Amino acid sequence: MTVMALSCVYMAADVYLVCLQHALSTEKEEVMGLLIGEIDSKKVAHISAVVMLRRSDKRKDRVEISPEQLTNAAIQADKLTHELGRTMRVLGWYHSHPHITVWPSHVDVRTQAIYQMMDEGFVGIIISVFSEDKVSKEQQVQITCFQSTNQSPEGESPQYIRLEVPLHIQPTSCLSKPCLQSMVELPEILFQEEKDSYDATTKLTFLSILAQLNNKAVLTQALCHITEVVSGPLVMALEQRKANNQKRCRELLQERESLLTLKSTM
Amino acid sequence: MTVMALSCVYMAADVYLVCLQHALSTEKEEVMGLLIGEIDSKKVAHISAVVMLRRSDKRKDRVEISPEQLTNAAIQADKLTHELGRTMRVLGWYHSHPHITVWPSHVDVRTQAIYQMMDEGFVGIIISVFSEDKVSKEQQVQITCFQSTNQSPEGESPQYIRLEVPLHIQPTSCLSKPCLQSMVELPEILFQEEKDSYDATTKLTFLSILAQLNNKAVLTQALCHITEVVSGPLVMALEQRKANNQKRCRELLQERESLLTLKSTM
Amino acid sequence: MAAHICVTLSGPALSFLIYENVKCYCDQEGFLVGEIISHVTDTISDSQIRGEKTETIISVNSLMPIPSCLSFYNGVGKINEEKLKSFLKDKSKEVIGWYSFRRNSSLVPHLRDRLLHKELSAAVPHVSPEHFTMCLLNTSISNGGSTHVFNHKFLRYRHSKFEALPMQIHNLGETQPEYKIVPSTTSLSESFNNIIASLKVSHESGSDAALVCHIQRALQEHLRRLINDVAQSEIRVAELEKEVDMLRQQPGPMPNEVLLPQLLREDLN
Amino acid sequence: MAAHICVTLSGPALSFLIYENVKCYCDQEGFLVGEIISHVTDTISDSQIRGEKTETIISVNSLMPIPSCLSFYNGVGKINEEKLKSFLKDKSKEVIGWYSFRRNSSLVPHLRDRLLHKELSAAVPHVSPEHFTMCLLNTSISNGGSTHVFNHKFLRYRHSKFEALPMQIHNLGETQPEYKIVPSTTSLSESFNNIIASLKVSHESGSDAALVCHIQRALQEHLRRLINDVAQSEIRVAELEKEVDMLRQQPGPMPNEVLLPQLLREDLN
Ligand SMILES: [Zn+2]
Repeated sequence: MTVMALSCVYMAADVYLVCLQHALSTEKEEVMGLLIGEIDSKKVAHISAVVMLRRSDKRKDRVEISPEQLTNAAIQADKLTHELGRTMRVLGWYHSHPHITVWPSHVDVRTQAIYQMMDEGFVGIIISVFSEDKVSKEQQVQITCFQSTNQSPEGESPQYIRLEVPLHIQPTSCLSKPCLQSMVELPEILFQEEKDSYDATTKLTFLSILAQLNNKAVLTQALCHITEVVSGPLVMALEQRKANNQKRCRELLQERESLLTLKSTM
Repeated sequence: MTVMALSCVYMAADVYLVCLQHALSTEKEEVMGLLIGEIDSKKVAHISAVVMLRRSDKRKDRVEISPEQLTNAAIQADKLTHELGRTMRVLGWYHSHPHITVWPSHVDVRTQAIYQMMDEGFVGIIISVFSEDKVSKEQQVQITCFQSTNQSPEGESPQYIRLEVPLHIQPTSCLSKPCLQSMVELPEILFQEEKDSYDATTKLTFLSILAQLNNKAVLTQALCHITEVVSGPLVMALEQRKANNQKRCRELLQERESLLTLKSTM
Repeated sequence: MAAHICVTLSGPALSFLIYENVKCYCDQEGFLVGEIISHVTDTISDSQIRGEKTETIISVNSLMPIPSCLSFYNGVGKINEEKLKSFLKDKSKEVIGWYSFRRNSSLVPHLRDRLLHKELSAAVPHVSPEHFTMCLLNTSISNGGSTHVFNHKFLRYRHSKFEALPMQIHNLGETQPEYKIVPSTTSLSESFNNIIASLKVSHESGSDAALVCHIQRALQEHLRRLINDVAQSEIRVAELEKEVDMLRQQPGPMPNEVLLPQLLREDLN
Repeated sequence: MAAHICVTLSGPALSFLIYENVKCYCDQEGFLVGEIISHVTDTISDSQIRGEKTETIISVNSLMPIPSCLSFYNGVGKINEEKLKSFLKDKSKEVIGWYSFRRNSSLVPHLRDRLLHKELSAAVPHVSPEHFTMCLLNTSISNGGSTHVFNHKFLRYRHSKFEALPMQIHNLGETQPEYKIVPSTTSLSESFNNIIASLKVSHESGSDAALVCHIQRALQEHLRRLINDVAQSEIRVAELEKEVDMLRQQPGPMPNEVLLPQLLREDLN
């Protein structure tokens, strides 16, 4: 067995929150993004931030990271290095499997093998969402962590298979700013994607006035949909979280006060 | 065998044109309408006009004529009686079978039986459209004419089956004004249907601003679609027909002239 | 470079075509009017290879029936160029094919159809030979006369053989791509486009929905005027056909010019 | 009168709920915040009978986790009404259910869950008992630790037994009815609606598309400010939790009030 380039992966709980939220945003497409963090001397990867990616190619099964996306993510990693004071770099990718099993397809395993050629420690994460048991009404989310390994002997054409990598979802005392920022990126990305699709149509000179009116109506409908299904619920969830936190602070301050007065009277 | 209430049906060619055009307007829904004409002493039905009906209930399999639609059609029949100087009345109905066989479903046969209770000569016409043979690339349109008859003996619960009625598509020297008017009704009906669906939503007070914006965008898209797919092609086809007719008139006038001068020189 | 070709037809175009065939009991021929639209779209196949796909759409939007008494080709299918030109006049630019309707016959091109197709294709140079289309139609009656069947098929001539073309009838039920990104194949008449363009210019404020309603109202008025003209022209043509027909049948010497087509048209099949 | 009931959940709501459960290694409980929307639609069945269908949607849009150190019910599930009130404060009107997360356990309600459910339902009168919802969650690890599985299920108590409820997660991929004609179940916060309303008023000319873009930009600014507040409050809470925790552990007499919950919380299962 070749020496493992990666012994295990620690994913911060708030990173998992962001990836899951991205995966739950659509059951019709495989979303994807890049994972940012560092690998320590004992070959343990610590993932502490996320970069959500635009679906460059809307066709369902195409999960492929463009060079621009990789460079942009590297820039964000540098920014984080300064902010967190720890060297941050792109060390993996994730994508969603809506309605299908969590296991990587052979295309996924091949894609992962290609990334590992550039960086042997590169890790692949898949989140399966929207799977439910119609009878028991139970719903399930699964997250798996893998690398690719070539099982065919030297010299023969490579046969890549999945290599399980242990994954720990690491509790975090609080929801980090970078993760919150990634969360709020999603509606922005979706809006930009929709506007770019529309803008592309405005350049088509052969389109009739009716086609142009149609396209503007499609844009409006799509933007309303994103606002209602993504922005709205995000505002609601974050406002409620802020309220919970403020309420919790008040309760803790009271408890601290009562404890301190108690101690002082002893 | 009970005495046939209807020996056979003569449908004017331009009536067939209008029904076919209505059937070809959508492959996703069964369209329907009423047939106007007269039945002569020898129980032969002559169909000479059409009233296209709105789809009161958008669900695919519901083909049902409301009382209002029947009365409205009767009014149109009276108008025609004056215009054509022949007593015109509603004497049948037609509906389309997109992608499916031309034969009436058991619901169709039962509906036909109910109409026959009101008027034993009432005739049912079905047009099957959009059926194609993927291999030979041949496409097919079928039109069938039927009534319903109760095959179960007296006293037992009725068992309605299809009764074939001979149908003749009668050549017409020209495309009649009433048929042309029905043709031009279609975009009007479709527009009204769409606007009514939209207007209904504007009365829903609980709708958010986003939902209202969405609904207006849906309306715009639908109206553009109708204009492009129905109104546009109809204008094109009728303009071409007018041009053909005018050209034909010029050619005939020339021929008449040459024949007359020839005769006069004899 | 994958090429994909398809015939598209509007509902009105097909219904008028079939109407021409039921309008009288005789066989029927005529020209298909429309345009050929070629559109190149990039493709990214699974194996990452970027390719280009040309999509050629033969869009039929109306027809020019050939009056049964008039003909410009002989029994074998050889055409008379002037007669054809004089028949098509300025419309020849919009001809993209022809049709032949025969009752109770199969949709297999007869020998004469094959020859005529090549001759007509040559006479309509603005359409490339492999895009010039032949539409064969037939009709038959079954089930004791209660059911009429109408079959039709589009073919083209390529690599020295006739091949059938897939056909799509534009209708409201077609699955709509969200954004319209290909040239519309439901070609619209000039008058239609002028109406829309003028309304768009004069329409600044107000929503798009209101603009489309304006367009629709203007189109309905246009259609109303149009059907009046069509109705009158229908009656006029019918009267003249009858009148000229009688003149033709009247005893007395017949000019050669009128007789010739009849003689040459003895059917080969 | 057919009745149909379903739980709807936004993506953020579910992800924050699962986050609460992975945020620390202990079991976790809390309240579900949202609204109950009942909507009556007429139905026309095939047999022509006109009927009415009430559609009840239990829309969960966020949650109120109960800090592990704080508890307001005893081991058997008997709740302390004041403590619950003081915990919920003004939020009690928006509580529509509760959740219980236990690692490596099945999604079958324990005896204590059943009792607690009835008690809590009684303490939240604005929600009818058959709409008060319980969400059970669990998680387990498999495949050599490479794969984490999260299961969750919604139940309600009706006709003296717990029944599972169908669940729908709102997302962009849901098949969209053309016209929106039912109340939106993705309930939006007041601030969200105020932003939109104010923009709509000030927006006369210009297209709807432009208005939606304005709304989106305003929302993004709102979200930016919001995450700053949330980030600060997260740090503030973490610091206070640590500080108070230390104070609690420090030797020295402990007030009864703080001790009691710990004693009573000995687990029954
Ligand atoms: Zn995959």
